[in-house]
Amino acid sequence: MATLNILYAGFGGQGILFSGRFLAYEGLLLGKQVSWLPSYGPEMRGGTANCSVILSDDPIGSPIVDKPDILVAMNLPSLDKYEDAVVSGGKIFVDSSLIERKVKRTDVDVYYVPATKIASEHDMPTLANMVITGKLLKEVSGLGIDNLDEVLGKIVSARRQNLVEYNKKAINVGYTFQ
Amino acid sequence: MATLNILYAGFGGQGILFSGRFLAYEGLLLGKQVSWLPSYGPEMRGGTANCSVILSDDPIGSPIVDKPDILVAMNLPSLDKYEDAVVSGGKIFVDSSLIERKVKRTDVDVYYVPATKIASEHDMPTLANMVITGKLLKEVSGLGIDNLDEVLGKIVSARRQNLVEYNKKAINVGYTFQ
Amino acid sequence: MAKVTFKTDICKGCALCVDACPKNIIELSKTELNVKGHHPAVCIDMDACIGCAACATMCPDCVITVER
Amino acid sequence: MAKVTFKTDICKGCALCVDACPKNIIELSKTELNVKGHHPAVCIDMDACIGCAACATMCPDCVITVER
Amino acid sequence: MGEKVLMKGNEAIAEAAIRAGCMHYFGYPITPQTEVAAYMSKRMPKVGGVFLQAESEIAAINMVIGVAATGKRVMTSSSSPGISLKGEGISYLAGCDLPAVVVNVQRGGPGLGGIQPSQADYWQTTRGGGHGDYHNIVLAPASVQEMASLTVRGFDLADKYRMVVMILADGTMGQMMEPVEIDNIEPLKVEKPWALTGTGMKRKPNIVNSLYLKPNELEKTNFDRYKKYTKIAETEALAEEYLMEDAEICVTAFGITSRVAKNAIKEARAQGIKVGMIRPITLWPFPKSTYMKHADQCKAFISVEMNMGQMIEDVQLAIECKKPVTLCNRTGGMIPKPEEILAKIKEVGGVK
Amino acid sequence: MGEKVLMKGNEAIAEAAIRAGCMHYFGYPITPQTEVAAYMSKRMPKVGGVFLQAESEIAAINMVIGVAATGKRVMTSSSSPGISLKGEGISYLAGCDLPAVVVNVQRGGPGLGGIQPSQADYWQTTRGGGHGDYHNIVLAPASVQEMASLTVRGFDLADKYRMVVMILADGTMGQMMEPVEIDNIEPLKVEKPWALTGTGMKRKPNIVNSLYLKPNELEKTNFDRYKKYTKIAETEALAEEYLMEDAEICVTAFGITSRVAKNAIKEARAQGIKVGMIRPITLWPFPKSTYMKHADQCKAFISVEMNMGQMIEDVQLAIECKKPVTLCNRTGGMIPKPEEILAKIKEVGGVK
Amino acid sequence: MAVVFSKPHSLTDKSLHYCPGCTHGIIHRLVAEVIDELEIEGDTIGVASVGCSVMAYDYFNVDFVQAAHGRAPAVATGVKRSDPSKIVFTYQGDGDLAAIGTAETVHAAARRENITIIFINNAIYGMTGGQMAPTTLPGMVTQTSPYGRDVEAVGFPIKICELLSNIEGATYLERVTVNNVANVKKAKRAIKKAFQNQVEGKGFSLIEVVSTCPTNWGLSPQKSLEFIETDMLPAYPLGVYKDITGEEK
Amino acid sequence: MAVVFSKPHSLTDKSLHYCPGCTHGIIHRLVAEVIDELEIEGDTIGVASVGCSVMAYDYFNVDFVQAAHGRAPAVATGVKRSDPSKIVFTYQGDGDLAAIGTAETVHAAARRENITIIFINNAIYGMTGGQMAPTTLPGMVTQTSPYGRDVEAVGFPIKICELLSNIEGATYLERVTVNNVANVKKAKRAIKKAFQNQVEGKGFSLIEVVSTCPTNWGLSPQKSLEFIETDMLPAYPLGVYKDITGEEK
Ligand SMILES: Cc1ncc(C[n+]2csc(CCOP(=O)(O)OP(=O)(O)O)c2C)c(N)n1
Ligand SMILES: Cc1ncc(C[n+]2csc(CCOP(=O)(O)OP(=O)(O)O)c2C)c(N)n1
Ligand code: SF4
Ligand code: SF4
Ligand code: SF4
Ligand code: SF4
Ligand code: SF4
Ligand code: SF4
Ligand SMILES: [Mg+2]
Ligand SMILES: [Mg+2]
Repeated sequence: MATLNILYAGFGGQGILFSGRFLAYEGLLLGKQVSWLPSYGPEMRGGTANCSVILSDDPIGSPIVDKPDILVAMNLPSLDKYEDAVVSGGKIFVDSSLIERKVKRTDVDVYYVPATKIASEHDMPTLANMVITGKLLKEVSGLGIDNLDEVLGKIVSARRQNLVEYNKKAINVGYTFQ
Repeated sequence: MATLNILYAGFGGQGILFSGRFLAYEGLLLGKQVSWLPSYGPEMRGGTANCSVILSDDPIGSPIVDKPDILVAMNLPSLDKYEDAVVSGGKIFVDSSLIERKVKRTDVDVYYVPATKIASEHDMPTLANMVITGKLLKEVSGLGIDNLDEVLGKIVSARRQNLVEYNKKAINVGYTFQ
Repeated sequence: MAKVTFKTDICKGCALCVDACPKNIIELSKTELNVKGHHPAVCIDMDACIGCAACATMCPDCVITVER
Repeated sequence: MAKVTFKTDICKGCALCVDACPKNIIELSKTELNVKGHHPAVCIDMDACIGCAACATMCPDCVITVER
Repeated sequence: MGEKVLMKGNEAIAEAAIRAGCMHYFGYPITPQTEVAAYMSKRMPKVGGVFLQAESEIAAINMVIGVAATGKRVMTSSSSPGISLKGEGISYLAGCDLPAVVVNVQRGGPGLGGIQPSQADYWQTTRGGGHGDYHNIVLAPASVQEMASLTVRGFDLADKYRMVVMILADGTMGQMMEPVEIDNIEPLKVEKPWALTGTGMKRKPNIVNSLYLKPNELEKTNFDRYKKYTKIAETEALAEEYLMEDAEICVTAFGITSRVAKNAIKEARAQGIKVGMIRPITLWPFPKSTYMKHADQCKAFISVEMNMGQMIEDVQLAIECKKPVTLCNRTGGMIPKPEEILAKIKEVGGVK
Repeated sequence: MGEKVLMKGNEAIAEAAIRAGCMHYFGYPITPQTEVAAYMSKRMPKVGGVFLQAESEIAAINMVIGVAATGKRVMTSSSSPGISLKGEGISYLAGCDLPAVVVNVQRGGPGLGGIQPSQADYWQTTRGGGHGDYHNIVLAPASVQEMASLTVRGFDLADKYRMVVMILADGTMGQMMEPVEIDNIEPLKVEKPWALTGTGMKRKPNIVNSLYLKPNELEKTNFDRYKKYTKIAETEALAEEYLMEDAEICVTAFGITSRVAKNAIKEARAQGIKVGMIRPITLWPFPKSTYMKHADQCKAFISVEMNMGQMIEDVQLAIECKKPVTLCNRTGGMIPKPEEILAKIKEVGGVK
Repeated sequence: MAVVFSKPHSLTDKSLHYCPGCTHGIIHRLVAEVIDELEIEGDTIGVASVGCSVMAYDYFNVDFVQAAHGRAPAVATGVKRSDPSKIVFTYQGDGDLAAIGTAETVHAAARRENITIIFINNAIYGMTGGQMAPTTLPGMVTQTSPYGRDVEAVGFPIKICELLSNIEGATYLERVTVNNVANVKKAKRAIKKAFQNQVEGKGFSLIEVVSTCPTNWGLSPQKSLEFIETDMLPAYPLGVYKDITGEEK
Repeated sequence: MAVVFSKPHSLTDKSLHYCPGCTHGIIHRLVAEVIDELEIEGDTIGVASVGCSVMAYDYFNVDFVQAAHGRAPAVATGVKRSDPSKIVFTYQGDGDLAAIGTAETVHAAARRENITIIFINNAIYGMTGGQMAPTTLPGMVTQTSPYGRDVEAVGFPIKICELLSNIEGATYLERVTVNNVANVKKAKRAIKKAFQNQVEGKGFSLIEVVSTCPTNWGLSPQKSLEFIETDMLPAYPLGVYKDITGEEK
């Protein structure tokens, strides 16, 4: 992993930015250079949201991920929009509970995770983002779930530390999803 | 008269700007190029006022008169300030009822006119400026009192045409003052 | 006899109409999801509708047409 | 016994003190002209002064000092 | 009129605007341009126009936006600090592609500064002032006659290109009187199908707007606007050349300084120095080609400015730094004297 | 801190300001810089500082003037339209020689424009914006770490030179997160005998003022201030050079575009093209000598900007037009892609 | 069966970008209904302000200009003075009108400018993500009053109808709300009168509509309507604050 | 014999640049007398505005900052927030405070900013040569209302004390004048109270002083004082418009 360009994309409200921050902190703890860039807009509620995360061994140039090594698509418009941008040999993670179609590209690895469904089933309906992130941690070499506590401790605000456990659970469920 | 650089200087309220406009219109009627530039400032009442007037056969460059051919000094500070600036061979008109001292320069023509006193005596105390202007019209070649009506008609506002006669009188008194 | 029609596509599932209906005959669809990703309002008992237009009056999105 | 003193140099000859004096003992000098070109206020009958400071109260320029 | 009358520069602007069909003026008092408003307040009621003293410069420029949006000719005027306050509004006019004339009779700055003449808003006027990518057409009169004629031209250009035209004058230009002839003007007639006149239920609504939430759309409007700017730069640049045929030294100055410079140049010529002047009349577009034309012929340029050296950069860029450009300046309300310019001409020319 | 934490650029500015001893912040909400105020509103009460949301950008900058006049460190932040509104106030700060830090997290313009990142206020920031002769020191961070460190530096420079320091960022810089380390800062201690602290009946009154009715006095303050500016230009210009040792083509860009350009340059180097970059960190003073140093070595310059071409003029002036400078730009909130820059490098380099 | 309620003609077919349940939508519709009923659609020119309603120009079937933040009354003044036969209205939020636009509001009222202002008081800056507005209630938590609005430190809410009622030029000032059917109907009557005044040349009318911001209040749309009743109306009592339309003019 | 009246210590020896008989001078003196009497000279910081009184910094023996036109209350807010132990006052004309500075005035009041504002209402823009002010009387001829202020076209006078009296944050508002000895004394009492309030941390006090502009009114100084009585006071009645200093705080 010299540089890992990750793009999360979905609806606002799906926790896209939070997952991105999670990965960025994960990278930080792994001693990487990291950057995190949200799309921001007036439609802060609803509408689309996406988030560029870069983890790298070298100083990071542009923080914008145009050509993701890894795409996490949490709704159909996002998959439609970014599928072609993924680099050859890259990975696409699809929330298959929200996206019915299959990925057309054949030169990438695709992981279908019914994250929203899984999250609902586990009674944490808002954590589909972390479920799919769990899967990502599993499949992307160099990442992992060794320091969940530390990372989550940083990004979950002090007043909500009770959420740490939920997030851990969601990640673990995703990590172990086959 | 290729170019005539005239500087009027005195207190605010002495009609300095009006006299300047009179001369400028006079020039205009004589077919000259003319410019008129007041000093302007926040002390619109009281304080000093001066006014640059240029009459010329050629297009006028700077409208600022630094080196007057003609200086009309209506108070002592003005004479003190501008006496030395007058070009050699120029003319200085002094309101001798307000300025007690004599002009020191010897290379200029000096005309002492007790304009304020004369004006008071003729019951038009605010027209000292036009009295001294009358003298100026007499002494400066190329100028004159032939078209007083026309000039005054232009610069006296429509509602105050009755003042035309007063002004004419003042000018004439000055013109004939020995 | 009265009738309410919903432009379901533009409904945002805010439920203001639900609360407004004196007959309590509007609900957010639990199953349906519209293109905007909202559960749209539906009338569950059109026969009970009195055409009072309370629902439409409170709808911020002009989703509802009322006939009477 | 009272006394008014004028800082004649800074008087602007506005005459507000003239009007204010209940004893009518202030006038603008008809002859004098100060450095600013104004006819300054003067007290024409100091003996009549009651030191009420009405003049000074109305003077915008702090020209007047009153003693009593 | 036909006949020449003596007018203050500020009054000439006001009268010319009315003659050009400007029936709406909004302003806020500030020295040294108060005569514009004073004149308007007298004349507008007589000609059926609108004079309104706004509660601030900001309100004034936004009232201008309102009238401009309806397709009518409209003007505001102010002086330096007041123009700063109009920065946002001017940027909006640009972003909405609205025509309007804005007059700046400059005074010394920064801050409250002074009320004597200045040219220190050159940058502000030619390089934004407001935020974002845009230009105003900037006209710099050097006589009361030009105060009038460039105002008229300003309204035509504003309508033609749907943009702001700024008249950049200074306290001297505003206060001085010269004879001026304001012809019976035929204002350029420009169709304004975009104007807000009510749909009359006969057409789709017109919208005057500068908001584009999609950046590609905002970019497109900017690109399109710059195509227009390029065209203007090619066709509308104006300069006066004075004794430039054989000039070895080129003085350059606009507005009042160009007049002072003329005195100096006459004197220098009398002393046998080959010096001429380029006077830009449009400050944007800057008349680059006029400079370039003389870049080889002249050995040096002197930029005479009443500021700390702002136009000088445009001169350097115009001649692609081919020759040295020297600054001859006064600032803060001081006006250079002909002698100072003459001395600089001699210095640059290597004359003792 | 010592430890690296992930922060948004906007938050880094706020935290750095507090660490630098800025206990007064005044602002007005505007995207994309709202996080500065949000952060301040949370933190200031905890550290005994003052956060006040003003009724407008104009009120905010004038509150800044009030605090600055008392000699304390103070900051405001906004984005493009809001900065336009601060133009008069910034000019006052300059005219009063008051230190303050003003942050502009730029968005697309002109007018209301958009809320996506932009660099189109380059001119406004480096060439006035407000009226009159003056400069701000302009710092252009290109990382979240620099958002913090240049803010700290900004306060020091502001105090040292008694002037406004502007942090010129853009929406991307404000919104992105990167690890940042904000050291325990020792703010520069500057005596401020001019500050308004009440005379205590022990000294003559201090007066903070920009009004000089006598033009010669106003001129003198301007001349004196420009002496200071000259000194700053000589000593405080900053630039980063990237792969410039052997570069034949010099890309130049600041802020976010410099980061995109780095990607392109890496790729170009991989393809054997000798290209490097000069990244100005101070936009005023513009690091001219850094450019000049490479003017002979390089055959061409490329100015990458998120506007219609504003810095390009400073580049041309810096290298005295010795080499062609080409513009590579996007605007209105669009960010150039590395490929576009690479293509331009190849085009300029004559590489197919 | 006849249609007794449908989208007014003066609204376009664009779907509104407002958050679910945001009452901006109701107020838009009321304004459009009034324009329909007064048959002034072809003569009306709207002035959009900067706030969540910035794109109002997309929703009304009338000519529109988008004004800078706070300056809508000045822009409207320009529009109206250009052609007094047009019906000119502004649609402004509380940040826009009561903070940055205070001077423009007060002076348009003082001039008795013959325009209609629809003023949306939702006690917050909606569009920028929920900062404190001049109208934010004491103690209310917002992005920039994270510990609740502390009136000692940042001041008291500004009550626009009360403030303007002391301005001689103001013609008609009423505060309404839209939190239930009855209030929506009253709001419409007020808005109608405000437009009617303009048609009749009576001068400056401003209708303050107490509105919601479910998103930034952090409440559901329904709870937001309740919040109006329980918290907003006690601070912002409904009613007519000034009405000189009955008087001789 | 003892001196019973002389220049207060807080005034410098500079002679005032005001026109003969202009009551700006009287009001300066009153402010200085109050500063003397409250013994706050060493702790006071003044904020000068843009108007004839722009150079107030030359006349008071206290630290001073000169504010941009209309922005004195904002500048004063900065000064006061920087050091609440200082006594901060602004001195502003009616163009400054009631036109361009409307928003800053209203919001400083709403914040109950603990400052003192001395507001000089002379119904005109003095410094710029006599243009119409927001406070210009109906029918009054000025440079920009050459045919007399036409309220139909340009609006009604703004009455600041009345306007601000509806602002919850405002602590103390009084209108006074200086057209005779008795009124000068009353004016001084009001000014003193306004400063005293600040010393006691009571918040926002504004004293509106109905003043003259002989020069631009085209009247002699004496006639100007009469004009206050005959024309100004009927439009601007004297009195306390708000005073909550007695209330619990
Ligand atoms: C000059 C300027 N300042 C700030 C902004 C940013 N801004 C956009 S909307 C807004 C607040 C809007 O709040 P409000 O007027 O209450 O409307 P709402 O969104 O609540 O309907 C602000 C401050 C801007 N666009 N322009
Ligand atoms: C931004 C700005 N606008 C306008 C001016 C010009 N100006 C100077 S004083 C003044 C009016 C002052 O009138 P007022 O506040 O009533 O004070 P007065 O002179 O009557 O005491 C104006 C408009 C300025 N200096 N700055
Ligand atoms: S019209 Fe009345 S009864 Fe019918 S659905 Fe709507 S609210 Fe209910
Ligand atoms: S009120 Fe309108 S938008 Fe809301 S749920 Fe009902 S129909 Fe849908
Ligand atoms: S103190 Fe009283 S009596 Fe004496 S001069 Fe003054 S006003 Fe007159
Ligand atoms: S009031 Fe003062 S300034 Fe006026 S005349 Fe009397 S002493 Fe002189
Ligand atoms: S942010 Fe608030 S005011 Fe804006 S649309 Fe959403 S709910 Fe409505
Ligand atoms: S112009 Fe008027 S307000 Fe100004 S000093 Fe003169 S009289 Fe006083
Ligand atoms: Mg709001
Ligand atoms: Mg006044």
